[in-house]
Amino acid sequence: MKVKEESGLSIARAGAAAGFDPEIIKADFPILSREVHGKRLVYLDNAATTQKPESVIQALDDYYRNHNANVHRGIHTLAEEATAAMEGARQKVADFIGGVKTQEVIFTRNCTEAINLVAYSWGRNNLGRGDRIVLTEMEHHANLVPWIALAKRTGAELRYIPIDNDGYLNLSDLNGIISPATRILALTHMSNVLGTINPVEEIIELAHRRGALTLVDAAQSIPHMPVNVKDLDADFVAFSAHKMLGPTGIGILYGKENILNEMEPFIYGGDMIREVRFDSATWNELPWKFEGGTPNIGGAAAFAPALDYLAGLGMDAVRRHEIELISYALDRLQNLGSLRIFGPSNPDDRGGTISFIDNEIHPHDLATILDTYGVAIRAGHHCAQPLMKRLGVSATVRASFYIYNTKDDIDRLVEALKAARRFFGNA
Amino acid sequence: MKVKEESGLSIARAGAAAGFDPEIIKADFPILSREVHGKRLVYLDNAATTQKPESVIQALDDYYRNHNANVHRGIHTLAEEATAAMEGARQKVADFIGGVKTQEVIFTRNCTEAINLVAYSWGRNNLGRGDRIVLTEMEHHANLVPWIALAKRTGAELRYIPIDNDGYLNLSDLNGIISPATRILALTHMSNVLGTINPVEEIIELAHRRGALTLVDAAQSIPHMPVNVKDLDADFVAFSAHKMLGPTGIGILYGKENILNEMEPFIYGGDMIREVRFDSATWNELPWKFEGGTPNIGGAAAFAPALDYLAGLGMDAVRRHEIELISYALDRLQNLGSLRIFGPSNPDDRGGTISFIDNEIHPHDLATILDTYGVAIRAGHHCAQPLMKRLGVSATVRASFYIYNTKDDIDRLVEALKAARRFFGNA
Amino acid sequence: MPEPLDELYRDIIMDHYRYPRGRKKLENADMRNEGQNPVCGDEIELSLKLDDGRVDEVSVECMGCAISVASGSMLVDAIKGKSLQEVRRIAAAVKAILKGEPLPEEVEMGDLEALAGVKNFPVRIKCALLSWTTLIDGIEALEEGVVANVTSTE
Amino acid sequence: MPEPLDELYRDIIMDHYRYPRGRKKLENADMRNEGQNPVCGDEIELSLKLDDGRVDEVSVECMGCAISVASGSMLVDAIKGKSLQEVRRIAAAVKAILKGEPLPEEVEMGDLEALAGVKNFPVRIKCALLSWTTLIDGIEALEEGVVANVTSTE
Ligand SMILES: Cc1ncc(COP(=O)(O)O)c(C=O)c1O
Ligand SMILES: Cc1ncc(COP(=O)(O)O)c(C=O)c1O
Repeated sequence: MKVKEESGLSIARAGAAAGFDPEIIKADFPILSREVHGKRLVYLDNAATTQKPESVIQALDDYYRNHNANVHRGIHTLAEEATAAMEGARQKVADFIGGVKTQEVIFTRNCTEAINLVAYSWGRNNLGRGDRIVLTEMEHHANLVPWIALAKRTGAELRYIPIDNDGYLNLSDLNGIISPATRILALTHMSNVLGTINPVEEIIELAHRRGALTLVDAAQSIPHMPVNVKDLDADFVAFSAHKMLGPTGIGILYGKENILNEMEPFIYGGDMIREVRFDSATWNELPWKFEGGTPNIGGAAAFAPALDYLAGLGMDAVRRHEIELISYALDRLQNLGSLRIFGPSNPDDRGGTISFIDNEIHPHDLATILDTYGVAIRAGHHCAQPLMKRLGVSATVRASFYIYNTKDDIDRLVEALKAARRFFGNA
Repeated sequence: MKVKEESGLSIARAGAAAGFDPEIIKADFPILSREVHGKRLVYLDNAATTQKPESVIQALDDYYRNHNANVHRGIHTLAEEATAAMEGARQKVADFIGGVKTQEVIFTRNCTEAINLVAYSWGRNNLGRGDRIVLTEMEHHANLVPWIALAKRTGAELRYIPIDNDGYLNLSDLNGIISPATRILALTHMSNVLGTINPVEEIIELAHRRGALTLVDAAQSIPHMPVNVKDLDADFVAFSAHKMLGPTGIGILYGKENILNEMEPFIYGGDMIREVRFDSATWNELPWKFEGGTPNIGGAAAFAPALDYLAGLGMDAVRRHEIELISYALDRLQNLGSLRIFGPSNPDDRGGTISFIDNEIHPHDLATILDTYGVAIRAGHHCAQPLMKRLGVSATVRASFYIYNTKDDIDRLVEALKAARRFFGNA
Repeated sequence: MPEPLDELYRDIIMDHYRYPRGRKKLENADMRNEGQNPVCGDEIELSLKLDDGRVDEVSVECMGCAISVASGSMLVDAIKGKSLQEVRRIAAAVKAILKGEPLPEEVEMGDLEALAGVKNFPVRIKCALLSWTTLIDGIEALEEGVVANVTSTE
Repeated sequence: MPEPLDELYRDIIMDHYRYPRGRKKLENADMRNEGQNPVCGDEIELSLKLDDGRVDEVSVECMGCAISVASGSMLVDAIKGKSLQEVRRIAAAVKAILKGEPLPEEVEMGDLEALAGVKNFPVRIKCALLSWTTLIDGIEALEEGVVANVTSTE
């Protein structure tokens, strides 16, 4: 299958050559020329899911129009093409995250399922009373609830690395928290609420010295900055395609080969077996051992051009662009005077995700009002209820940026926030 | 989100009105006008996955081009549209399978994951030594390996309803096999190898009398014939969208509400919770309790027009068409004289899936040769290794039909089989 | 200000939001129910005192957006003095208003009519419903002999 | 007959398929390995007797398609009398042929050249490789002191 690498990318490449130009990038994303309530859509909900470039939409179309078949087991031409599309996408993922082996790249439904895979396959077979699981106070439910359930199941104990009032992890008692009883440390690389980028390498190193395994929830980092999984040295890394220009329904678990080899499978069924008898079964090799059943083949095929697109821009440039946007947004939002803004104030320490509350307007009301101005942001607990409690709020407003956002988008956000104030002030 | 119900359907509807015309239906499937090795593609691998009509491909395109957002938690317009698309699809599924409640329709990745969900969430918490799991000798690995793993985990015992030499289930000892120790009966509605349609209602009734739960693997039945899940009275029914005109990466678990309510969740994370604290969590309502993480929203959105398409044709008409094709195919294949054909010889007892072997040509060689003639069939164990052993073969060739197949397609298959014979005879 | 917003946040709504009625906790309530909307984090605590089958006192403490707070506050005014059957009728009428369905003639809605603007904002309908669902669930539980309860809406 | 098929099923291949060499089981083999291709169900049992570091006798029992049977049969002819190092070189050359890569000069392939047609049928490459992978894995296991083994290829 010839993935149309060039078609969707050419414009952005030209842009990248001439410096990173979000206006040019915007043109590659059909939805961004849509209007909402009569105004040009300003999409600032990228931490929830990102929009898709023309090349990704076309790859989906092309897959179903020209190549669709089931993979692996087929000899006919379409099956061969579908398999090549899927395994080609796997290779691209392996390259994108730092040149790991394709055996170490497992396709799941999403980041959540990737983490559950580890909690079930590794966790349920390796944890017991007296063992410790270490998380942080800023985890997304996806990296929280599987471990809560696992702890309940196995009798293992949960401990949390706390956060300080500026939204950083407080590492002062790290040695005490990551005790020798710690069997796994699972933490987010970037908070989806605070935007904080955590010093995961350093924490992982300590955990490894204690003999613990480590899992990085990279759902918010890999889409937004250069991440080399080998440098992190994490044993597991989980993320979702839909948060990095790819389609929904496909996520990634990276795992170190030797550890994956030791693990029980998770989803049992076709394609993940070597041999099945009526009373026993043996497992296929990596990565297929963890991919039971027909995978999201179309999704994988369309994830490939998403990775091409990001690689074409360069993840360093993506990160630089987001730092520029956050700096600008922090400034402008602070100047409004009516907001409480969460997370680090130094743009270098955070991703392009900003949570805040208006002292007088509830986040849902703000979200509704902003929507009528064409500005899409998220309001709620952002799947981080314990963090909300820690922050002393029930919900926040969250604006999150990506490659196609501009300072003009932030101006639109600020104008809408001002209008909301006027409205709630006078209504 | 306005799903373009009409666009892709109009032609087929016209066809249905004028009688079921596969030639007219074919025109709705872009891939079917493709050539393979210089010949018009004859796609006979529908039991593995089916092709997608224009309306499904366009719904995917439309979703990502105009409505894409994360669901449930969003207040902005796109999030609202995406949620409507997904919940609208759920309603269509509920209607399609006999008017069940939407709470009873859980989106999974595929049929395999749906069965694993039951094996994990219900099985691991309810089975122990002395309990019995009953399957049949004709199960797909998807409805075999999860139970083998569960039996190993819990100490429960596996028992199989045998098949007879004509490919029917042998029900003579059903009373003995479904003993009072039986806690669950899991069986396929239609064999993906033999084509046999099993009398599931009758077997389920006996199992229920014994106090067992029942799961029907409907991966091969719901796409091909009218199935009313309420009439079956199964406690769980699993199937995959990609085998019924829908995209890959989306499957369905139907479960009775009261049973699902009693079960532990399976995938833990965002959206499936009610409230999370640092040390405990409570669950959301059905069906979301079982849908942790960002779902395959695009996939769900595009599954809806697939269901519309089939409903437009009428599942009775689909079934009649397939009976016509099998009758014709059985005739023509038998006349070749060189094949051993598996499964029931009465077309009323089987779906449009025929497995056979050529006495002299290995299935893989046949598959390769047929492919060069543009005919796509599947060769191998079809994820049913124990059944292969029972049949005394290591692999078979399988041709499987769907709504767009014609007698002409079967003629093309037969001609290619003849050519293969000539080739292997003289080479 | 965009027009549908004016429809949503009508003056009556904003007034109830700013000055919610019935926030005082009731001692010895005959019915108490907590409601929460797990999607958005809104929470409500609702209690009733009954007198001879009629609502005598109501308390609603709502932590949430303008719509859920206003709806809860209007609930306090609307059900006071009503029989449980009338309460149910009002709740059904509120649902009808929110869905844009015609109102049953006999019910007199007062301030509640102001909720009509919510129907154009489907995702906000649950905000307006939270207090009413919590109320009805609590009454149903009461009729089954339960005094304190928890309701979750999706 | 379509042309690429003629390339795949050359006469030499068909001859080895119809009359596979070395099917006789070896007693007291020095190395025995079973291979299987879980995707397609092909199975192979392969044993060697060595004499002074060279392959003295070979047995290959293959249940599979024409390509895997022929490849296994050609293996028997090709490695007899060869040192284990030469055997590895031949196996590497077979891989090169199947990938359409240039052959190392020194290796003399004989019938094995007929496998060249397989490279146009990517999904069939594993059929041709099964016996060779099983062989090399067996040799490697032998060098680690294991006589009987199981190999699975995907
Ligand atoms: C930090 C973090 N982890 C995990 C997830 C879960 O991702 P998904 O819903 O794609 O499984 C998210 C996104 O919602 C996230 O922000
Ligand atoms: C009878 C049967 N059950 C289950 C499955 C598994 O379906 P999926 O791979 O979509 O999970 C299949 C299809 O391969 C099947 O034919």
